[in-house]
Amino acid sequence: MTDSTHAFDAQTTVPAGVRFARSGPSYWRSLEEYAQTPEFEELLHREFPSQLDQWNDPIGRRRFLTLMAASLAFGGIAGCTRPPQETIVPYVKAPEEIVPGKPLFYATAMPRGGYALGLLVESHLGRPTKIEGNPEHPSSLGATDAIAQASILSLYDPDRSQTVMHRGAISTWDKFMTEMAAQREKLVASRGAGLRILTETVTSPTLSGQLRVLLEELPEARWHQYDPSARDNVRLGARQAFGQDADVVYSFDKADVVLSLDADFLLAFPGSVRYARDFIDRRRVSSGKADMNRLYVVESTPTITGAMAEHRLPLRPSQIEPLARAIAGRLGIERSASAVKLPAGVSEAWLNAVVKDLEEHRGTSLVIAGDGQPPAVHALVHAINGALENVGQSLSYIQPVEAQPVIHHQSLVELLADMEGGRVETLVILGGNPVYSAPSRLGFADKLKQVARKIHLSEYDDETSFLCDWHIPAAHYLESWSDARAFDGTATILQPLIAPLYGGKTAHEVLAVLRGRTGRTSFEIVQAHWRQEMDDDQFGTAWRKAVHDGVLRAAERIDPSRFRVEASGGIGRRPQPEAQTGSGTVEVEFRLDAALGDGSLANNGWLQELPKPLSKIVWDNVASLSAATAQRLGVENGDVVEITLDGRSLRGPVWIAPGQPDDCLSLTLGYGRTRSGRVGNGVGYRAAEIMPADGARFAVGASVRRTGEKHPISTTQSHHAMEGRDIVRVTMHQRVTDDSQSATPHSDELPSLYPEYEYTGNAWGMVIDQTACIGCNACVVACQAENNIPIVGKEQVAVGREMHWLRIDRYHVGGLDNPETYFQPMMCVHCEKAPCEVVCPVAATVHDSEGTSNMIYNRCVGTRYCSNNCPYKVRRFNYLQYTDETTPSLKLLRNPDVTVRSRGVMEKCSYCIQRISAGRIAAKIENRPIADGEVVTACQQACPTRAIVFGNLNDPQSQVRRLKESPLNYGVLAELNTVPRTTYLARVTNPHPDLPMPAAAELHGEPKVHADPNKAES
Amino acid sequence: MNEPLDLYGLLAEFEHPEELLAAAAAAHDAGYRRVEAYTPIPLPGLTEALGTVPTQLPRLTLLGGLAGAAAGYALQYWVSVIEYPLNVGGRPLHSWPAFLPIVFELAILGASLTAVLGMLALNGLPRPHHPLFAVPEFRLASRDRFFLCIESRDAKFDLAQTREFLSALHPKTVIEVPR
Amino acid sequence: MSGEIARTDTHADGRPPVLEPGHTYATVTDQISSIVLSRSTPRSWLGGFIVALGLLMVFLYATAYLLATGIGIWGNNVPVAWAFDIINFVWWIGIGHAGTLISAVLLLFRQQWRTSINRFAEAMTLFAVVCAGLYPILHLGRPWIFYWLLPYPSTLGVWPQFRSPLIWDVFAVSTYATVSLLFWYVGLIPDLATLRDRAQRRVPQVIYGILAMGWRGSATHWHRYQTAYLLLAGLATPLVVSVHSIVGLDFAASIVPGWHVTLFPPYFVAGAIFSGFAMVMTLAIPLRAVYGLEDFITLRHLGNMAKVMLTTGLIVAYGYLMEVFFSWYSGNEFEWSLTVNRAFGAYAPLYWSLIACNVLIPQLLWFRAVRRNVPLLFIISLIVNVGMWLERFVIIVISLHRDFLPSAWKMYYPTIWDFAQFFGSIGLFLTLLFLFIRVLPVISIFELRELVHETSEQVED
Amino acid sequence: MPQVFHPSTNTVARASVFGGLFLIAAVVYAGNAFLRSSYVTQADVVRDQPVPFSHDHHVAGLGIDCRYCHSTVETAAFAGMPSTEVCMGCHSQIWKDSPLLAPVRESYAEGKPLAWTRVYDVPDFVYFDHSIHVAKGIACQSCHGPVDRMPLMRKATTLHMEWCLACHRHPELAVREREDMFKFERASTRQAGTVADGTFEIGPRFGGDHELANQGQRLVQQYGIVTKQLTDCVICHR
Repeated sequence: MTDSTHAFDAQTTVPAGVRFARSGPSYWRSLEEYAQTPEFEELLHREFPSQLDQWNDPIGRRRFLTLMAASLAFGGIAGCTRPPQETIVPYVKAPEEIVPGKPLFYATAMPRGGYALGLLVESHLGRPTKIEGNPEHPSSLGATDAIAQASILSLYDPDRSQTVMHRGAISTWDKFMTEMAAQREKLVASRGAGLRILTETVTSPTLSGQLRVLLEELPEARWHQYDPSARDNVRLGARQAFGQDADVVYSFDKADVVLSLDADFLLAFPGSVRYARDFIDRRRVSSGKADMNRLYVVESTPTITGAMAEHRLPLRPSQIEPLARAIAGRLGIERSASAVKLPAGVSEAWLNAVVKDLEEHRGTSLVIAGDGQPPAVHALVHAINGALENVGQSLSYIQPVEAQPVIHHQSLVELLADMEGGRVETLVILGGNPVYSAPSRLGFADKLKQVARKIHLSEYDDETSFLCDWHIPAAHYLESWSDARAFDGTATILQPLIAPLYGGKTAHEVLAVLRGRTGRTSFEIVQAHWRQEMDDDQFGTAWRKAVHDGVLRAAERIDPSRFRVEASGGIGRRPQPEAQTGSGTVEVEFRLDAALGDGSLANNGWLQELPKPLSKIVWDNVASLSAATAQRLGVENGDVVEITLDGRSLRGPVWIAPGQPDDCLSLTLGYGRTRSGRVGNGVGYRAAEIMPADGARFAVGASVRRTGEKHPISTTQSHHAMEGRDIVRVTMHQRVTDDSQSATPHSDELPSLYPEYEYTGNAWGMVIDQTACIGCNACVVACQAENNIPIVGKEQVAVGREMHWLRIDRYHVGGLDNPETYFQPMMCVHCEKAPCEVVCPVAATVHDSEGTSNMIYNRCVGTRYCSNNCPYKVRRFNYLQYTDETTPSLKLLRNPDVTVRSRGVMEKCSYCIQRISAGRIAAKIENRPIADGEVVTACQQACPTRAIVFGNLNDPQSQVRRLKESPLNYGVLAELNTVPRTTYLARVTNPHPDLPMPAAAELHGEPKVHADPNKAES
Repeated sequence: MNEPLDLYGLLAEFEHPEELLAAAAAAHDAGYRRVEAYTPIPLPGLTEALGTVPTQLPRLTLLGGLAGAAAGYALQYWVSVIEYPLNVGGRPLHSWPAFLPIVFELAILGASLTAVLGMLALNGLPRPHHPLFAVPEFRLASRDRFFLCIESRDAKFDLAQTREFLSALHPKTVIEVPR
Repeated sequence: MSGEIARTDTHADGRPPVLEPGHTYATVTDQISSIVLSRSTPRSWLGGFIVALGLLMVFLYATAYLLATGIGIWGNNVPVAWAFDIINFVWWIGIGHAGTLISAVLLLFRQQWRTSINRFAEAMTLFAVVCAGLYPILHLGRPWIFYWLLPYPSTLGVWPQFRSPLIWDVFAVSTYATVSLLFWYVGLIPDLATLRDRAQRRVPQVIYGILAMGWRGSATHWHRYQTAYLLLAGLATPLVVSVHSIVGLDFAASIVPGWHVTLFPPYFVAGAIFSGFAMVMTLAIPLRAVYGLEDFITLRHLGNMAKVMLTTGLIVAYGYLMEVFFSWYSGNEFEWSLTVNRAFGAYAPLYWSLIACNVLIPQLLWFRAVRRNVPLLFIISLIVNVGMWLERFVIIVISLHRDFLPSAWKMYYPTIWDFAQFFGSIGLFLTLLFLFIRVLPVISIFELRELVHETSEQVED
Repeated sequence: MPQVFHPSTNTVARASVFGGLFLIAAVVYAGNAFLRSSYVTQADVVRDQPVPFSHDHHVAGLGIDCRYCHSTVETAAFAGMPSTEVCMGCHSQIWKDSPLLAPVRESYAEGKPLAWTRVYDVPDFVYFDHSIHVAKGIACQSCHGPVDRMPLMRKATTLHMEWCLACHRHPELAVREREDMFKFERASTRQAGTVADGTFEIGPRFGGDHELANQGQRLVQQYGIVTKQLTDCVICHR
């Protein structure tokens, strides 16, 4: 693998340019070296997150040795020992673009549910260490989301499958190729009869190209697609509305009024990262803009989108279609009788306000339906947007991004029918894990048995692989040459950052084998495909540019006139999958998990330990329900219930979600894996167990039974009220624009006994805009990846020892039935009068001359006094050896510029001091000041909505300085005179004048301003 | 002055403190200067009777205390202001109020050590070996007997006369203490 | 038979005597030194020692596991980063206050009754300080570099941070340990001489001889000796106050609601004396029973200690009251919500049992009958010990588990290792104490002889 | 009756009581001396290397510039170690079959890198950056000593934190003119003297020399060195 590393390092990949020098203790930890070390062999079979079982680990041999070591050290002997002998291993032939200590950045993209998110990946000496967004890429604009940030951990996951398996025995790629060669004879003869290929959503031009050619060769063969995150309803809705396939691209930057019908567009849509940016940019009043958009959300279980809404309305999924119909009725589109009657829980006032607002904003409004809603709702929404003249304005239609748009569920059902009918001899599953993800009712596993030859390509030896004859380890996307298209059709060429660590293969290579082109590398395949697309004479440069930029071309918008929905009766009323109906009284909905998605990354510790945006639960999925329903069922948090839907049932713990509609349980996919790896196995329940057979994402008539069992659930935040304390300040748009005194009722200026420190030179500070923070967690994982923050496991979180430097506090205001929700990212605020520093007996935490509060790990003895004296409780302590120092592959992952902390040491947010240092050194070498925006913290860089702004307070031109002067700016707990360097901008909301203002806005005893409608309408 | 070189002194044993006090006074009046009394308990007035000068210990102790305090403040000032000035939570480098507790503790420490070591030094302790320990009766000096010893190096010492003088004080016994 | 006879059968005021009548220099000397020298080891001593040793083993095992695994074996977390470790530290250091106080302060006030109890009170102090001193080291995340808290010229060129109350602790506790040791040892010297002279076999003669430093009771020596002893007493008195004030500052100097209380230093000192006397009582009562020392540790002693406990107990109660009052009067929302949380929050039962142990039950000591009822005194002293431990729990854990930002609020639950470490340290304490009883005079012999002398005079004149 | 103790014990006893203090002092002193001894610090100890490379010969003898092999010293944190290719650049012509160079040829032929023993090794929590030091006038010699007189490589200092601090506290005593960065000077050419605490044995030594001291101040200005910033913990620890 050494040579192959060279192969692509040297010639083919194209660095996106060096940012700045970043040195580290392990510069020479290059792959070359690893290839030779025994660790690299061990890497294949070593315990993954050893910290998970650290807790119950008995005193074994290792313990005893540590014990001896510790007691020796205790005797002070450690003081007299010499540091271990280290070696330097230089290259034999140095690749020219690699400078030890300077990271390179390569453009690529992460395909998720088929859709690409454009990325720049940081690489140290050929090992990717950190993922950033690609500023050039429309789906990212430089930002990322939590899952993309975490995906780098999966790259190094030692649980990924490492060898080709044949009927449970270790085999080789060559053996596979020879067998396939033999098969191919027959297939060609039978024109491909009995050959079925099952993929996930395919947007890759190359892959679809390969498939088409294959299907031309073998016309009897069939290509099926099944993706648990597929958006069948959206597609059906479009077909019903227009009789043709089309994807929608929303332009939130043009929308003043947004109505979401169960659509979590800030987190769960392809393109959510971009949508979040555009949506928030229309709300940012701190940046002087006068007007501000308004968001109405109708949804079942609370989502971050709902949390951002001015007016949120909890409704059971099944009640949303009637509401949509009613709205359509008010707008004079829907003429059927059913249009008039309102679902329970919707007030006339509410409906009128929404309709009024929409009508007043023709062309600048936007109505969105969620993936979970039935096609009819989508059809209605198309009609409504059409009637409101939004098409071509706040949304536009494009040719489908999917290479071959299908209804995945139908496609799967057809395949299963063929399998059952014995018409399938060879089934090639390229990615995906249908045995786990497909609804159990479809009986995929059983029917698979009737297939003679089953081939599965996947990153893990998972549930599906287990039932297949051939398992081919798949290459991680950071190891692959490929391509993919984004939500708006933009194509990106994926380039590998590293040679496959475990010899993984790509779908391209497997298909090449099927076509008898054995041994073609995916590089050749992808390049060959684009050679056809691009004009030949400039191909070299064009290709280099495409790979370098990571952006190829967007799909052009289609003329809106082709999308008209005539006003009629019963839009979308046509033969459609009926919601599954059982005998029970409760409604169940199924959605992708906010942290794990569809579960393909279930073995990713960062995601498992990522607090869910609202419940803050880690290492579990729950059945969320409303307080009232819980009371009715006589259950409380953590009680295990049995949920039965039409004969099938599952057991899972319940969790009360404030704002959840009554009589509705929300289950999340992605958990209950059995062969995901040591991290993900046996975590949570498997929702697909009872999913309806018709592919609907919710069903009425489920019944719930108490089992009496308890299931301990770990959360990172157990208290949800602000206790009337001045923590998150909320104000109304009218107040901000009327007069600028609003958000800060009392000034933060306090007298101090101490003389002021003069901070000449740089003075680093941060401002967090709470209007912009959507609580999406991208920053949390970004921080974890940048700063080598370990995970601690469920038990330790339960004790209260999670290590995240950055947490997103979530507060509820108002009743349990439908409270307001506020997010507040909380990390070290770098107080100028830091209480933590004064109490440290060894000066392990002090200020530097630029005003950041530093934590010097190697000096820390661990008295934990600083944590006690920190009013923000943002310090984290290594109570045990949390950092996994035994798994070699994880050493490759670590950021060489950040010290890895050991047991017994305090740590906290450092303002990414390693990035500050790098920027400072770069500037000092050139004898120039550091430019604004030159130093960017990891959280800031990841944030989709640019809610976090970092910079030099002494630079009058800096953005952070300007924000600090905003009337919305305030310091949390500033009354303690800690003089925090990180301050917050009050959350601004823009409620409809006819509807109640947010309760939180009244907390600070400000007069209830009832703004004049004109202002609200502007 | 015929003083036998192999003699440490003459030891008189008494049963009651009052007798010893009287004897001590008498010996002093008789002009004996190298006289020492040995008692199981500190007897008020005994030193006066023997005409011993009061001790310097209190002054030494005071000096010890001052030294400790000075050292304490000097150390903290030097470290925090001169050697490695650090911005600790925005507090002044010379945070004198925060330095006082340690100054106080070190003052006490210095004084106490001086008091104890000074006492031992002035008393010429430790001295596990001493001629008196050779006298069997002397073991009772730490129980219930009171002794008066006129040492042979006393200018006025004369074995015969001194023995006579002591016996005149009606002791229980008079013992010759070998050197 | 020679020497004075103590004639202190009754006092004018009819209070019980500090020394039962009929004792002479000889009798007191013989009776007490015989405990160490001749008398055979009592069964109760053996039994107690074995129990203590067992607990000590628990302590050692827990400590070994702690060093090997990290303090994660305890229940501490964020926000409750201090729990049993510091609770135990403060509890022990508090107990370690009675000894020096009894010897020093009562000496300065010329309280005869101190004589019979100061010796083992001082010993108890030392051993309590030993236990206390271990916790600040063991509670460190990286205990093997505890010496970074000491100012020494390291190759790092960095020094301790003298603004931290923890550094004040280092100096206060080590000074206190040193001075207490000196005070105790100086007090021992004449008695060691006595033992040397009374020992029959050579080995004890040599050992006690070395320790006695050749003390021979000369008048001049006695003179300097008493000066030094008085000076030490004068120094130890402010020291003892300063030490627990500084421990109080560990909390008062922080900004945690419930810690940031200016009242802490004085009321920590009062609490320390309170718990210290309780512990002396807890130890004295069995001791006098087992070794038949009723003549020397009389009801007068127990009664006086009870009175001291009552007084300090009242001061502590006043402290609790003021805490509540100030949190209300300050109008500080954080302070007030803490007070409410103490009284009605998750840990409320502990708070109320603290009030019961430290405030209500000690009120029984108002009654003479109670003060003369030895078993009852024993029980009350035990209750006060528990109460003082609870007080530290209330102050440390309850204050930390809910401070400023509700998002960070967490519960704290101790683990089995927390308890092992705690009861283990009691084992360490008792082991040392039993050894002390076996090899050194538990009551100051020479001072008893003085007592015989003085009491006899009192009647004469 | 016999004495319990022999007269000599008096002296012994006094010595042990009053000598105790001196004993403690002695132990502390010895401990410190030990920690700074080259047994612990490995200063001035020659390490075994796969190839007995002589800086003396290459630098002093042939006059090869430091940057020829340590090519990234001005641009990156890591000064850079020459790839085998670089060695072979010359040694494919000269000394091309010297047995000493066998490992080099082998490495080149088999593509197996040479594994040099680290001589200057700071702990993993210390982040040293060559480029900034060179840019701000700290010459190679300041830390690496008279490399041009080292037939075999050795560490010229303790690398103790106090040693780093000596310079970071008084950059004016260490900085040099740009053109002197890669030169090696004999002590004779400059007047001898030391920085305050004596741990700063190498680097320019001009304690008494006012002309040079002023020059140091001037350079500090010119390079824009913020002296107070140099002792920030995070300048080296992250």
